[in-house]
Amino acid sequence: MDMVNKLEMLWHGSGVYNMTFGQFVMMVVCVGLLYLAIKKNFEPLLLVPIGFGGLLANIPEAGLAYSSVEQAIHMAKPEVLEALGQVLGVAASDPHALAEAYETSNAELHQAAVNTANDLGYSNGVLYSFYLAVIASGAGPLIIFMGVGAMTDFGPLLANPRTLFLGAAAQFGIFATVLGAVGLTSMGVMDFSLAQAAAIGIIGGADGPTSIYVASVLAPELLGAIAVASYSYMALVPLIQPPIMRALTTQKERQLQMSQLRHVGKTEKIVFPLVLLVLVAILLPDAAPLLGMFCFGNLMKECGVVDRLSDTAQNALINIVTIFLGLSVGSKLVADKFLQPETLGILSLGIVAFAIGTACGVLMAKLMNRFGSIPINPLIGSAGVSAVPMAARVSNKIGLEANPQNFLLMHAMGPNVAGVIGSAVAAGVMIKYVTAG
Amino acid sequence: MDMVNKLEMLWHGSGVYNMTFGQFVMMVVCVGLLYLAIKKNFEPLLLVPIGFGGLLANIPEAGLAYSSVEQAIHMAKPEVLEALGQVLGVAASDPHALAEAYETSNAELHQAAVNTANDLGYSNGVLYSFYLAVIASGAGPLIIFMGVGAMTDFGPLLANPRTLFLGAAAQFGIFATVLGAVGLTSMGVMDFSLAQAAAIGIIGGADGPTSIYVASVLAPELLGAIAVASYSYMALVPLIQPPIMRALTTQKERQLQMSQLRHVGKTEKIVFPLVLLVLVAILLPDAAPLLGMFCFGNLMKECGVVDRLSDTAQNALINIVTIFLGLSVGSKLVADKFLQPETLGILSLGIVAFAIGTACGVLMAKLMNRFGSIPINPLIGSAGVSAVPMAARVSNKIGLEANPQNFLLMHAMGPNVAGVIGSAVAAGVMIKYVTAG
Amino acid sequence: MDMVNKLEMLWHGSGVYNMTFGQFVMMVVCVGLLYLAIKKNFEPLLLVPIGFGGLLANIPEAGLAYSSVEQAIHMAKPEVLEALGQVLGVAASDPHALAEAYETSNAELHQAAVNTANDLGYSNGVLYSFYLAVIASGAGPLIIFMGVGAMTDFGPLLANPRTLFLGAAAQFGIFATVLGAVGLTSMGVMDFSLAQAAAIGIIGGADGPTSIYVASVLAPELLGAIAVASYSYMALVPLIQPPIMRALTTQKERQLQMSQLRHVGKTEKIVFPLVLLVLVAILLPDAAPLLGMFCFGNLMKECGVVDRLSDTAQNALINIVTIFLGLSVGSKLVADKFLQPETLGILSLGIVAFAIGTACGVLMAKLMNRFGSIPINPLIGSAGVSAVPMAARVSNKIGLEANPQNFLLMHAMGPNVAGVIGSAVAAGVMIKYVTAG
Amino acid sequence: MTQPDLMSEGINLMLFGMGFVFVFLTLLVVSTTVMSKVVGKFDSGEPEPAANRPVVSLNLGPAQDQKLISIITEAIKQHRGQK
Amino acid sequence: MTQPDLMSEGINLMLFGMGFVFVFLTLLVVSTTVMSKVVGKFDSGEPEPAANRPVVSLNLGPAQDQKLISIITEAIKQHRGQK
Amino acid sequence: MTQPDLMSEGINLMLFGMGFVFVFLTLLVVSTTVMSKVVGKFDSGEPEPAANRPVVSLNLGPAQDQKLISIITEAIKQHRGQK
Ligand code: NA
Ligand code: NA
Ligand code: NA
Repeated sequence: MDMVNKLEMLWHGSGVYNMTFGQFVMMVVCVGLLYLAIKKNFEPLLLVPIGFGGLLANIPEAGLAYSSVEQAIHMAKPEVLEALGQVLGVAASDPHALAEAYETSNAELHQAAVNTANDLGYSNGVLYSFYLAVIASGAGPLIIFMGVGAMTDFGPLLANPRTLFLGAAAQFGIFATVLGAVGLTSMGVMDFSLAQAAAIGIIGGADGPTSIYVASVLAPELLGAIAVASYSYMALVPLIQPPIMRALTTQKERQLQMSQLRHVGKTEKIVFPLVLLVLVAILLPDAAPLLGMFCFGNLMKECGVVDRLSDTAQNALINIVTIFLGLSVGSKLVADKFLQPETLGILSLGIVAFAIGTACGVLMAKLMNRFGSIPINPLIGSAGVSAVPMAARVSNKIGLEANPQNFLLMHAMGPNVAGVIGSAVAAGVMIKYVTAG
Repeated sequence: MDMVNKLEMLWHGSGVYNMTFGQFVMMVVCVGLLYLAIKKNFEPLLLVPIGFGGLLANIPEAGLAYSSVEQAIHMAKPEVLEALGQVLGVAASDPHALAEAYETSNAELHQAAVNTANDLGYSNGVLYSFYLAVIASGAGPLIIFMGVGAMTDFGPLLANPRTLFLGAAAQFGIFATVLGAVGLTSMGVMDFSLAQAAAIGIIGGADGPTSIYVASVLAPELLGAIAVASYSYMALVPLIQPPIMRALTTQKERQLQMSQLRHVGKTEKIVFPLVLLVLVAILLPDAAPLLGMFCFGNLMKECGVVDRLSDTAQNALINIVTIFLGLSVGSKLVADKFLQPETLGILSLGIVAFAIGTACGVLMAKLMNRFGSIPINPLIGSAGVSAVPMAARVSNKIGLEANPQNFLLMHAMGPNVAGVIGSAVAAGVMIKYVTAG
Repeated sequence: MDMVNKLEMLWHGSGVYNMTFGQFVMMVVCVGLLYLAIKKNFEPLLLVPIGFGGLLANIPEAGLAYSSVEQAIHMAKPEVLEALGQVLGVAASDPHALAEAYETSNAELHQAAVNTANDLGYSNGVLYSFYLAVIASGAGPLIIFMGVGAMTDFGPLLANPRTLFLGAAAQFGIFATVLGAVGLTSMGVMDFSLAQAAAIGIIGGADGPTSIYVASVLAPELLGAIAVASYSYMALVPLIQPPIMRALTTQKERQLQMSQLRHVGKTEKIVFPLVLLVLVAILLPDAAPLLGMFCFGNLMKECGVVDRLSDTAQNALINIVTIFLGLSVGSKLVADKFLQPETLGILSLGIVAFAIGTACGVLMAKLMNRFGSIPINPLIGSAGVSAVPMAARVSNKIGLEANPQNFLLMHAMGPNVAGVIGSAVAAGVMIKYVTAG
Repeated sequence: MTQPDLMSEGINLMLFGMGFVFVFLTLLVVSTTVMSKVVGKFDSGEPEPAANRPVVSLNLGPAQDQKLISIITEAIKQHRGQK
Repeated sequence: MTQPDLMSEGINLMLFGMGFVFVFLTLLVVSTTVMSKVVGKFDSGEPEPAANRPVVSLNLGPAQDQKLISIITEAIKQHRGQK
Repeated sequence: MTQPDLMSEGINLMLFGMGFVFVFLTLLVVSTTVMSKVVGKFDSGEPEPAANRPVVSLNLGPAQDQKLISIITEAIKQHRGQK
């Protein structure tokens, strides 16, 4: 091949020559995510890696987010398509049919297609490798959940266990959204399966790793949009929640001061994760991966004899996994997967989920005040959506506006961590319901 | 499927409905392990993750410790069993036969069964995935051994190399236990193969990662019991050793003060791991993985030019691996694998191993005093079993009881680290002997 | 098998009995590398693990650096060779032919051979497993490059972007070496393919992870020699560069003081990695893995909102990967792969590459002085080879010799980091050119 | 699965899911309350030795805590020496 | 590929590669210069809040920084108390 | 393998294993002693620069040690300023 050919090859292999409009749009979207993360402090720990991963994934011809077979199909050399077509039993002339046959092939054919692609010199993009190792394996979100467990203090919850009801009520946002998603489908506006609807609903759980875990199990094809919605709306909690909280409460209710929390002993804190685990074991084994790892992290923290493990779970380990989890989620922001009408549906449903969850938490608190003896400031109900610790801070802030002596932060931490448990339980139920369906 | 069916499905999928008596017993055992680790400070760094992993592994229906194929067989849907039976060439009617066929199948059939299970929607439990990555690969114990090497100071050993003989003698506990295990088998009480006997014997080496490594190579089916015995007895060193030490020594022997150790130079400490590695290379290549990684860790520590690597090996890296190694070992505490008569045999033989090792160390010290010129306090002989640094502390404590001026700690560190080398050598010999047999 | 047989077996399995002359030579070479790393401070962070990995790899019979199939072939039991021969379709009588058939086999046969070897009880050596996970996957060098990005300050480069030309010129060392390698082949002295020549050339880029990445893609069989040359010569920069710098500059040129660098704002530093990434995306997608991860690391550092991720990327994560990357590179120092005439060729060409790169950087600076208005001290041109931060320090030192007021360090950091970008771009071009050829 | 089915499945999932979440968390309230009482009986006098836990963890074992304190002490000395 | 071909391939790769490296870095010089100017216009008055960044990072979040400061304060007290 | 075989295999393994452990560690005693003597000759005057090694490691490079010291100094200043 002479010099001119090589120059032509370089030009034909360059990004300008190959960039699709979709890739361009996605790069703008990703720069937007980075802007929000860096300048507006939108959940930067996840949105910086996700946004950058999305940039990398949309570099034309680099194929960082594609598997070896997807790259082979994309390059569309006739002899390569021919070979893959033979393996997958599809006419080689249509790359789209090939790609679909690959995705729906059984494990044996899948492996055969991978072998063929490797033999022809194609290999997995690096982001795709990260995705396999961190998300497809299921390990990444669980390890992050372990770290979150090791950072969680159940003291406020143990001091006032009734706040668990607030965490339960706020999960209504999840199920209302599921209903919304199937409703849109019934009306013919969108086309979501029940599994997809369930994965979308979990955005309302306001819990990043839970969302990613559920999406990876029930609807991996929607993972990018769900994760982006989940973290974006968590960052928007200080904007979404206050109007709803103000609308549903009176000035007097907001001024209500709560009695100081009792002291919680060390032994209680050690035993609590075990009690929670036993309940999970007895009632809902499908929630065992998520809540099991969460309880393990919390036990490591509270038991006081494995501080070096707990510190690593809270620092080096969770940071490492966060980097690769973020990049892996970013790999799902490739234009042809993300720029779908479904994404708009997911983004709209997600914000509705947050709003409903917030409202239900507040209303539940008001209901409990009607029947219970110890008064609860309804502002802490909104913290039941989780979004730890942002939602609890919002409760505190609105409380202080109404009454400068009204420090609700510690009281709101109870429903806040209850919300984490609640959405993990909801995740387990949905996985059970959908996969058994 | 209607609502009632779904409720029934949830009930039939719940833990209460499915819990076997064995699982209940194992959960109690695991809570016991956690109690010992947290309240009694029994080697908590390993026993907390092992105990919690055991809890997770025994959650009914969660299948966290099972491979995809084991889960498929456990669920026992007729069409699934049929498909697996065809792949493995076994009648589908008998799940036990299927499970056994899967375990003994060759690599190709194994892969085919995995493919079938994956196609039918089953995937590996998360603890099983950890087990594959950390233990079955062999990497976990080796990385921990590297970290232990980076934490080990060979100074006391280099100041008095003769203490290596104490580390040699104490390994008699290992081989006596092997003999015990084959003896029990010959008598028909137990049924251990030579490989299993060797793996059990290594408990007497009082060295956690070595035990796990040897068990994973020679008898993975006994890994859970061996690891639990190993770490439990290491924690019991302060109870097991003193009576034996007192019984075998006179008050006068215990009062013996040893001369101060000479100063050991930096270059000696740098060269020592290389000398040890060369000896391994020349004499016993089968010990190369264990002792090679150990020497590497030690060289990183002593050379003084890669402190950031050495620090990571001693902190973040060893902590991360410890978390997953512990959970993986815990995954072997599933009821149907752990609640076997063999486990009782292993636990009984393990404690005998510790006792014999201790006794031989002490007796060797007395023997050396008879022939050598520089006197050795026989109390430091017991430290030769390893169990670093607990056994050395026990020597020091008993020494102080006999003579308040008698500080044996640094003297006991020599045989203590010699015991680590000794049991790794013994591990290499046994692996060589058994796998070549 | 009786006792005598067992002793014989141990003797026949020992290192002394099996050690080849090549293995002995390589152990001496590796001890030499460790000596240079520890006593002479030659890039110890990589050369300590590489040297030790090389020691481990050359332990006779331990097979730590070999795959399961290579071990099976090495043991050369007739029935094993027979089985492998049948799988690979080669006569079993010739182990060399078998080994070659295995290496050149397609993915399916490769897997079949691995299955056979596993069934017969052989498994991957631990260093080989590390190699697969860290280098063959491509992940290791990229993660290190991310960490390097998180440690890089582009401030000096942004203050004086023209220094990028120095970083460009110094890459001539790379391509001159490629020409040298193909020239030696044309003369019949060596026998390098174009891919191998390209991988050798990258040594001139003076950038460890880039070298390892390119070698792993284009010429994995030369990885050991290329990595050793790369890191050794980087350590020799203070010896190689000064004579060349002095020969090409006058005393007056060396005395030239540069004007102080302007202040660079935070926003510029945040936007720069994105600008660089966009250029890569537009022009050279093949450099996207390397420069993408590099820019990601740098963005994490500069954005200021993900400090915990940035710290982990710079510490725990890069340290962990460095340990395993070093050991993996060491695994390529097995005698039969390293002790080849090609290695001598690589070592000779590598040092020429460094010298030419240095010279071109200096000459480019002189050329720019002829045409530009703001004077550049030509001594900073040599820093364009990268070898961060050693080369910049050399520039500073020679500058101070000529003029005690002449602090060039910050000025030299511009071309120094430009050299990192330049060699990553060169890497991308070569990968594109060679793999498309 | 036809569209009306999907809708009713969604409603089922909602009723079912919220029901289960409430049942689960109610049981958790009950067991937590019981647990707190039981634990309270056993270590009633426990004055919570919070001060026993190290103030800084930093991935350090006790030995290194000592080191940290010693470097701080050293730093203080140096700091004073500079004056 | 015969040997003469290899030689010409090598020369091609050299010309081609060096050319590309220069084109790429020239474009980078241009875009960086433009970028710096554009950014300079937007946050001209930025006095670079370098002091805002924490002095020590140590993988600590802000909470733990507090702890570090408190242990230091404690150490100082102890140090004085010893005298 | 029949049971009596297993027993004799066990005895073999014991004799064999203990023998090897002793041989190995004896050789290690010898080579260590020789090594110490050889090394001792080469750097006899070495006064062991233990003080050269940093007191705190904490995964920090030298630059960060500086930072640690500077934050400590800062903390001391603040601490005094509070009074
Ligand atoms: Na939630
Ligand atoms: Na031992
Ligand atoms: Na370079």
